[in-house]
Amino acid sequence: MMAKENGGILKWMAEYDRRYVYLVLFLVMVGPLLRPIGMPITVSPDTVQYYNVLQEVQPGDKIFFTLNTEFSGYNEIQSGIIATMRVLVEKHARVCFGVAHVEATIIPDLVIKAVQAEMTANDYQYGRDYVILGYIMPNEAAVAAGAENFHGVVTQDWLGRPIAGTFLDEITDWEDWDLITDFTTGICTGYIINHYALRGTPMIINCIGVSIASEKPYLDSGIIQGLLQSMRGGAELEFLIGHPGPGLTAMDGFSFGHYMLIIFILIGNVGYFGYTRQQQMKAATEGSKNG
Amino acid sequence: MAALVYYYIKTKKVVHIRRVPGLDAIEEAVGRSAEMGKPVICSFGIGGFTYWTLAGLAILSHVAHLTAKTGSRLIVPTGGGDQALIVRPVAEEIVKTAYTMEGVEDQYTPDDLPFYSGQQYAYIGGYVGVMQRVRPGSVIMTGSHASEAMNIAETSNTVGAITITSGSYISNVAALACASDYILIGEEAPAAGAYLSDDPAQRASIRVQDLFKWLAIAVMILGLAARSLGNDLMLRLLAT
Amino acid sequence: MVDIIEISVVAVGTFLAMCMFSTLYGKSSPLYALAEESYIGFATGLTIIWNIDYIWKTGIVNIMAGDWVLLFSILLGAMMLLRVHPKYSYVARLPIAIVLGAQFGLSLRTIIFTGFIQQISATIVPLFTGGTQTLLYNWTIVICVIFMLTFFFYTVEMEGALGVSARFGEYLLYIAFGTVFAQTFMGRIGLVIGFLQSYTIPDWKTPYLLVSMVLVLALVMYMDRAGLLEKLTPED
Amino acid sequence: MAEILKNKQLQIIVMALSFLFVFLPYFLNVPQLNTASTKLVTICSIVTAFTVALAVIAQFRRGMNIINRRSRGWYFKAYMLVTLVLMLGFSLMGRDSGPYQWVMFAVVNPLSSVNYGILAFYMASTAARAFRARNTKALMLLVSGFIVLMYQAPLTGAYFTGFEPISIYLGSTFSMAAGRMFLISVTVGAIVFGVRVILGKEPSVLGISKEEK
Repeated sequence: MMAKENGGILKWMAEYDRRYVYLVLFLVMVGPLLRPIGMPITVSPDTVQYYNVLQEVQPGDKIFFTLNTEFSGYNEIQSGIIATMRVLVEKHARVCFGVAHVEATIIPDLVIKAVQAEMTANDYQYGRDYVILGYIMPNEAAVAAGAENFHGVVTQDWLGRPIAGTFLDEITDWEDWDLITDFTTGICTGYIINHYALRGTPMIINCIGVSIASEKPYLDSGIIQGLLQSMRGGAELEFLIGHPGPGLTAMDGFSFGHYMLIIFILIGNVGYFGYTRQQQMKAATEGSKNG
Repeated sequence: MAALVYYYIKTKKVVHIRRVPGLDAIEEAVGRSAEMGKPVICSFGIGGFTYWTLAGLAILSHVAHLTAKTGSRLIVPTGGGDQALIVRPVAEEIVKTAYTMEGVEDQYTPDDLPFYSGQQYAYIGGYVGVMQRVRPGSVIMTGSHASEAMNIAETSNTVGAITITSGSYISNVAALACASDYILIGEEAPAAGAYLSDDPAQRASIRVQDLFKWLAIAVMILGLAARSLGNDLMLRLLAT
Repeated sequence: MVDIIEISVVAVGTFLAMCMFSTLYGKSSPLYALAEESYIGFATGLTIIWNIDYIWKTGIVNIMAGDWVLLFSILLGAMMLLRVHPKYSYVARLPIAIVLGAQFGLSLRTIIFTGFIQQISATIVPLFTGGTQTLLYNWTIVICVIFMLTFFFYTVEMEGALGVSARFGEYLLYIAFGTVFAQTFMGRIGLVIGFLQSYTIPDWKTPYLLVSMVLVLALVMYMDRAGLLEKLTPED
Repeated sequence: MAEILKNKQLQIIVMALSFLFVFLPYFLNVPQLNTASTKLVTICSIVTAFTVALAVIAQFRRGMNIINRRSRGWYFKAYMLVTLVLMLGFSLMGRDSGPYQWVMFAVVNPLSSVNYGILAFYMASTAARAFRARNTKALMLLVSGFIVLMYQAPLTGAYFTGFEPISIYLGSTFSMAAGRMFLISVTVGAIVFGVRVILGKEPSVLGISKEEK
């Protein structure tokens, strides 16, 4: 191996090509998808708190199902989105999809397909039980105006059909929603917190890993009532409702991805202390000798 | 709060702002780039006129003065968001003014402020592409950057540039703290911008912000003390 | 039976995705440019469609229903477009002033509560009553918030007690950064695994994913070795 | 008319009035005032939707410049402009079927996913390269990161139950407190910045260049 000739394995561990990291990480994530193993999972208190809020939903409750995510974010939190929708349908809640990113306009269709069996079993009809509004939150002004005068901002659904005659006739402002379930990579979630949750509309959030530390203060201060965290939170919720889906099937690759990162860090530190630090000290002593 | 800002602006008393260590790192990075004869890349973010973008623009002005003095080439990638278009003319004006004030207006090249569209990921494609081609000595990425900051910082390290960044939200800061040679954490960037600028309003703002952080700490400590004695007066006051 | 349309979606999708992944090779390539420009073109078109849709539904439909005041939004919107006109860009200042003023009104009237007052009151927690775990959590939160805040003072020199407090706050911050880095990494690999799931489930999709990966990698390495990368990659 | 629209003082007054007309009704709770204020906010939401066109105009202009200059790879820009126009056409043919849906599933979704997914690889190579226990701060970052990573991975999270309480403690205290501290300081910064703009101390925000001050 190249490393043996000029400085040994420790030098390689300190300075190996980062593309090894990319390739190995890719393989350990795709491998378990081809040959699933099935890992156990524990449920965190935050997920239980989120689940408990969903359990209090009553038949006929009006749910504002807001998608604050690009399509890429959907890959990470689709398990939480689908599991939440499944519970809402089993509770006979009435669901209104609203979107804050143009790429997410296609997600409601995917969610409905994923829970089609439950919706058919519960005789869900478009307009009466669920409505898809499309891109209604392009900016903070649109969120604030919708909170104060819903029909002043929203007049048609995502395919241009009037919303008059749907269950949204019962919505005037922020007070008329029984719960907001927000699925987010960031985008307009802060605006929904400021213009709905701050005024008292109950709200729970399923966020990507990046946003956990930013959303936790709102959970801890009681402004929102539940926080489901990233793909792992979605897998835990699937486990709680007893309906495995994309979250649980991803947990194998999830585990191996984490372990690969830990191994890379260990390799890096062994290389650092075993080689790089020695070189730095050698350079320092030579420098002081010549100095 | 508005009254406090107005008071400080009107008092004409120049507010003292401590020198943020990040500025020494920036000056060292530009100096080393000049020694190596390599260009400097400096960006101020992809947002519109926000608190963070203005901090990035103030630091851009400082870097432009340094590169004008040292004769290094300065490249300023712009774009990345719908609002970025409105900020771009101001960035052009800042760099041009810096080169004029240093007496080397002829070295100012508008083409070195490329606009990589209003799309975040097209902006990265352009930013990464120019880094891979020109192999800069240093990359100074402050202001309103979002998740693209990680792509840029890692590519900057790949091409061997000194990487100085700032993060405006915690998960970006955590990742950039590892990926960069130096990071301005949270509000160090706006504070650095105010330190560099002669604008009394910016300096007054930093003063007011410090006062409100002192107020937050004081209210917390008083509230905790009162609550420990069984009195929740502070909580009731805050709830009104 | 999988129809031809669905196969074309998977074949094109995996190929373009691997072209985008080729940036990990470390050099820009025409395949990356193809993926990037495809995304910019179609995504920009998408942005135009849905913003026009919003203007239509919220503006035009309401105006046609008799809400004449909203005519101002169309007028001010048109004025805003002159922002890019070299000679008449000053016309856009009026709509910018109105929108900025309203924007600050919307944010300043709410963030003072959600981002300041309620965060302070949520930190005023019982420190001497409650179970062991609650007390441990409460003391840690109080100490962290107060000492971390002292790290962010800029109009006083960091000396004496404040200097010690700021340095202690910085150590607490780095513990938080380790936690946040791990949470962020969890999110990012969840994203990749979710993407890979859409091209490995059901099984018939998997060959397209693996073939695209090998094909793109081979093409990029060939172009690199043949010195074609620089020649074929667009200049920016 | 041009002089009026250029007048800086007028612009700051308009901005301040717009600010007050949205800020005050929220606290006064006068129904008529609330209705009028919400109407202004609705107007602003529509005007802001127009600004997207600015970025598209700039994109078109930049693309045409590159095409006209015939710089290397100009055909990629031509291809981008064609796809942009194609998407507009497809949407007219229907958004819940046909070519529009094909493009969403074959192009936009995978590329959007990869754009953000690549960050997992960058973070991994950053961690592999930079996570060194060089000093106490770096060691503390490494230890807390290691514990949370071990808990997050379901296998170790389930079998090594010691990681769970510590990881949940770190997430609910240290990172929550850091998130709260960032929130407090950013909120104060944003409010003070807003006050500066309303007082007319940030003309560049309004597109007024320095000479006009």
